[in-house]
Amino acid sequence: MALTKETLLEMYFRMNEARFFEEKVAWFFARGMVHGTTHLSIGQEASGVASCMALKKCDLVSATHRGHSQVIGFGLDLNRITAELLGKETGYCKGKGGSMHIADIDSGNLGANGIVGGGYAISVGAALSQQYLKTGRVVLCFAGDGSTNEGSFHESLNLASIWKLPVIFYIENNLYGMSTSIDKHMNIKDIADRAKSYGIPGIVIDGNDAIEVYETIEKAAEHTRSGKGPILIESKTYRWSGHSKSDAQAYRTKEEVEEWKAKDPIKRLRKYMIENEIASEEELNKVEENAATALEEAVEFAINSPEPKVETVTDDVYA
Amino acid sequence: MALTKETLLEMYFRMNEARFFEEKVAWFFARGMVHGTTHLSIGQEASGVASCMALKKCDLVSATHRGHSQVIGFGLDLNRITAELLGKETGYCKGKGGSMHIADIDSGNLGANGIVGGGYAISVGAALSQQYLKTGRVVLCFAGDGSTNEGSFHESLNLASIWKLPVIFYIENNLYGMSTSIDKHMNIKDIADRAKSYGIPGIVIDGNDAIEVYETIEKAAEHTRSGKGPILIESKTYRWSGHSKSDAQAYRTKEEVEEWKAKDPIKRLRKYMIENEIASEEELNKVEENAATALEEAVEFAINSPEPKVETVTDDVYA
Amino acid sequence: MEMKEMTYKDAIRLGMSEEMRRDKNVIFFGEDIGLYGGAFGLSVGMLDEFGEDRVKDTPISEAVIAGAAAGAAATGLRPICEMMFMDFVTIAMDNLANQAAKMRYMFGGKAKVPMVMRLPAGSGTGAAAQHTQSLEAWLCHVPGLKVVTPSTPAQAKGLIKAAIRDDNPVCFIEHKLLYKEKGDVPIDEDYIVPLGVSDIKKEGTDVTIISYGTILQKVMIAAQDVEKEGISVEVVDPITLYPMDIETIIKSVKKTGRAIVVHEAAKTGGLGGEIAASITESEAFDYLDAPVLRLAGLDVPIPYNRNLEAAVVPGVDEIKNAIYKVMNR
Amino acid sequence: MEMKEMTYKDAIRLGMSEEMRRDKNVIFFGEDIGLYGGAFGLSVGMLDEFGEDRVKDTPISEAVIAGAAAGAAATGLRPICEMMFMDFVTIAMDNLANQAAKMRYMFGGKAKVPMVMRLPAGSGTGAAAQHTQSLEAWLCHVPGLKVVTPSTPAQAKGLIKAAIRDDNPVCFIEHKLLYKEKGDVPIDEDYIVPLGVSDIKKEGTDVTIISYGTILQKVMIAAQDVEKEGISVEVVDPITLYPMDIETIIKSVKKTGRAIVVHEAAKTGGLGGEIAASITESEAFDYLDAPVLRLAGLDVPIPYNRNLEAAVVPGVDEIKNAIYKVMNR
Ligand SMILES: Cc1ncc(C[n+]2csc(CCOP(=O)(O)OP(=O)(O)O)c2C)c(N)n1
Ligand SMILES: Cc1ncc(C[n+]2csc(CCOP(=O)(O)OP(=O)(O)O)c2C)c(N)n1
Ligand SMILES: [Mg+2]
Ligand SMILES: [Mg+2]
Repeated sequence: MALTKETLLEMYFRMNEARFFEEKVAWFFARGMVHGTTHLSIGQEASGVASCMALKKCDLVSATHRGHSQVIGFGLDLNRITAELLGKETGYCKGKGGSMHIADIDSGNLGANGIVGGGYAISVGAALSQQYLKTGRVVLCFAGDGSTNEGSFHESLNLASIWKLPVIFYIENNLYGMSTSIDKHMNIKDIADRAKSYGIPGIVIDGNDAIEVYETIEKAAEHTRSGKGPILIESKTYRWSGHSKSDAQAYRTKEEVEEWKAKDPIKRLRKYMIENEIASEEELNKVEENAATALEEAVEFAINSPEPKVETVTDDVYA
Repeated sequence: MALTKETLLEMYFRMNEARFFEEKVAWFFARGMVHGTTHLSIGQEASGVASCMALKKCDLVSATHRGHSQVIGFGLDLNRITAELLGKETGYCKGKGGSMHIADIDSGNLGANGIVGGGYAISVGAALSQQYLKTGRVVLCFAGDGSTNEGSFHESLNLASIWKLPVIFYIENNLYGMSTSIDKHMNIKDIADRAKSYGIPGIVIDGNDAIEVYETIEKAAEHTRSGKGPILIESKTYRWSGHSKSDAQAYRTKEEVEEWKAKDPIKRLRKYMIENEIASEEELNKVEENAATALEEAVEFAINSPEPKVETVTDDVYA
Repeated sequence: MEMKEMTYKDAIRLGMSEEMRRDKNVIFFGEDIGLYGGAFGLSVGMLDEFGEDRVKDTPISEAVIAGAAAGAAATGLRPICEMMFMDFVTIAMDNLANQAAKMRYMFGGKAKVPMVMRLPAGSGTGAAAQHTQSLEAWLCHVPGLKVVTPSTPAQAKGLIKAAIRDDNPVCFIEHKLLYKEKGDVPIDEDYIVPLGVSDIKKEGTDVTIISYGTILQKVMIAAQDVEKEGISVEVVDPITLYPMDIETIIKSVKKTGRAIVVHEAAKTGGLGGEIAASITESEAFDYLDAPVLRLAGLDVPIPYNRNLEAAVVPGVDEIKNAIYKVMNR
Repeated sequence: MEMKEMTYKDAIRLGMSEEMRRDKNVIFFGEDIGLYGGAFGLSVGMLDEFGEDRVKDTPISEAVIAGAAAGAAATGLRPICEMMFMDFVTIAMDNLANQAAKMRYMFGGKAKVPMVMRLPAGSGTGAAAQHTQSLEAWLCHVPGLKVVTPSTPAQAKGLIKAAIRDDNPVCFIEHKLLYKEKGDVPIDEDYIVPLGVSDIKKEGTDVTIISYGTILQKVMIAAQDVEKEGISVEVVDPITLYPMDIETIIKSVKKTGRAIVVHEAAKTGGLGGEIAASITESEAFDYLDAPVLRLAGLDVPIPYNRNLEAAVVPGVDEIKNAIYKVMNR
């Protein structure tokens, strides 16, 4: 299916939403207005958004600690995401989850995860449900390069392969697991090569190219939806910010960061649409404005939302 | 280094010791004379013995739950092995370990392990010691095919690779993890291919060929001893007995078992020595007799050894 | 109630099978549970009845077994998964404690994780330190999990059914030494042993013993023995270890004025402390004629040798001595 | 003793560094501990001083971190390894509890496993359910492990040194909220806080409070507050949680006749039960004027929202109320 203009504009919208959202998050943190920590995905918007958008409406997604672009890409409501970040009652988790646990199981969002690699096994289980219940849905499991050294990666890909489960393991390789560069945490060039250990396809893509991301995931979803089993995709990308709120970034050079900033996935998508005459500068400016407005509204919504009542602390431990 | 007659005869001796020992273990169990459970390696003697014998005197070994051939191959004292099996005070673990935990750290035997895949990380640590202390020693880490689906396999091989540790991961692929055949527990033909995930060499060998086992391990030890990092070896073999003391073996055919019995690694080594005029029938018969005698003595030693005093139950929890 | 005599093991299988017949969303997976029928032969025949889609052998991968159960449970199935030995839950603790147990709360009450993890526990089999542990105390310290353990075949059937029907992650601890114990089991398919209800196994007036699992049998023998000497023992089996029905226990102790907790798990950090402290800090304190005693496994890994292994766990005599001790005060 | 003021965090680094200078077989590894200096900046500078051979970044692989520490310890090194957050020990429990803790015993006393696992624990940082747990009770239920936790900078330095010198696997629990707390620390390189010795932090005559870690500060505030009202509180910090010096605690309770255990970890299955039960079953029972109380975290996963998070852990007022409660009887 060729990418429609509508889809592309929506993608552009969500990528901008994600960017604006995270810039705002950074702003909140810099002012000590938010409790806890956060992991920004600025620079990874194509990887997080375009991948989710390539799914069908009812497909499932499991996100990571660096999950804002992912959940915004999935289409969760920016108001409730922002409210959750601020720990408000109206947030997706009623303030109990925060940045690292934004989730909406009802719509198929299995949640961001504070455990590196925590989403692998959950995704395998969710894919088992889809297979068993014959829903025709697939699971997109986000993970980072560093997480592929966890035992859970290995166990999960192996089991998914044997059971031919409808799950896409989608690795956002942003070159670092926290401060540890990929050449220090593994002895191979492409993580996609690890697919061979499980007899499944492994694909490397440019994670900063929204079009390539979209088309690859679309095909992968087809593949796994048709019963051919899981697939491993490595999306090469880069995070512009530090690992989390406090990171001196001694492990990388300013030049490297600048180099990647030049590969801005949002600008790139914009350029693509203009060069291919899909949309005009004005149209795109308008989309950006809309995204900015959406963010403003979300912030307003969140700030004006009530704090959860302290008595709710003991609610919802058990069903 | 060519295999000397002396080495070959010693190998033949230990393989026979292992076989006789395990036949005796089966006999003990059939008569309810032993507590607990046991995992026999009958049919895997070349894999367990020849590999250990290819090591240098001070190298280290980590064994598995199916570890009798491995520890006998390593050169542990049959008397104390047998005593441990019977839970006696004179056993390697003073009766506290039993069949699944025979160990002798002083001589470099890091112990059999009741946890499938439990030896991987321990071996990585032991190899780190050798590297750091510049001992020039290497670690031979035994494991089974089924264990390579544990997360610990993945984490351990990756870490060993990055740190270039002197460790050989030696997988005894006997085609089954308990009742689960390898084609049901993984989606690839050769486990050795998993080496690619870690950028290390992976080699498949005929585990029933003592000569090939010996020569491969010798070369691998050289490789890893010289600082080139770990190596993964898959030794294809077969266990003749059931998984443990109680196993109806519904998961495999009698024919398959018979087929593999025809590939008896002990007979094969014998044939090799005779055909290559390394040893005569009489010499080899004599070696077998010696092994039988050693076993008889070990059983006698074990049976006549005292039970540990009940008061020792609280000893040795802490150093 | 119509009864049939069967073993603890068969009762668990029956309970699982009935629930699988009743609800097609109940599936079962673990290592060698299919054709092999499980390491203890518990699930023999289930593959035949339910087929490969519902009775699934896994590779040896405990972490993903637990995590996949959580993921499947959160998305519409009601999985039963098995750790071949409870000791291996050490490999699955992240998925169990950080994912399955916390998902609902972390997500503001929106997830439901109706999974059961079966955990064969305990010593006495000569399997040594890595195959004999009783780790229920760990699980009871994880808000979001429920922890239950049956001590009779009837309970086993009714409790596994209740666990499967529960909408939360339930750790179902089985006692290997009880697998072959026989008892009358209700054949009624609606027979359920509800979670969170302690069972007064034997009434008495002088001392309350709280115990569960294999060692409960020794407690019963000791109780009968001392009864002949005129000491009347009330025995309470909590069945659900978390969240525990402590009220029934407190009521009993208020009546008897004395309490002993007996379990097989290592004493330090074991549930004995939890139960003893709960009794002492309750209104039962004012009724106590003696301190609450704990009788539990030694603080050692479990040794292989038969005599050493037996020495780790309290025996009937030690239980009787504990009874004498609290009575003599 | 010559003293220098420094933070808890710096004191741990100093203790580690001194031991690494003293004994070249002490090495240190974990995730992002090198150039990054650890998630909390605790080990900043150690890579520079000791080099890549001794301060080693690992991949994100908690299981092998723990297992490699055990293997290295059994073969001549004295590794310190770090879980970035205590919550991640869930991934390492097999290697910690089944391997490191049991090796010596299983092997008949022949192995020695001198390793330290550092575990930053506790809530109050807004990091939500998977980054805030206090799991000391699990570790104290594993015979073969030792478990310690410092509550002041001085203790932190002396205790990490003792842990490194100990020939057993020692779990060293650090409290994230204490990292920036300052205090006087002996600069003497032989200053050691021995394992297995409780510290009487404050003498008193009316009630004994047993507490450790971050919450101990609240206990001290509460104790000082009620002192003004004429209630004299003795505060005991066990420091070593397992094997605990319970004698000092019992002696204190015999003197005061009242005891309260306060910790941050979830109440059910927490160490409070263990300590309370140990007191009650000791000879202190006869001296008790009130039941031993436990004050602990709520039985919930830790929520993200600041107010909710704060509500999980007992505050100064609750501690004071508990004191009033035991005094009014
Ligand atoms: C099990 C576990 N180990 C360690 C951490 C701490 N941690 C959080 S994010 C992170 C780096 C993850 O790297 P990667 O998977 O590449 O994802 P990225 O942060 O680059 O998106 C680490 C080590 C954690 N949260 N969970
Ligand atoms: C962590 C763990 N999971 C499961 C088991 C139970 N178990 C013991 S041996 C075994 C099969 C192991 O298969 P493999 O690694 O191929 O070794 P083999 O028995 O064939 O020698 C299993 C499942 C165990 N001991 N440890
Ligand atoms: Mg990364
Ligand atoms: Mg095998």
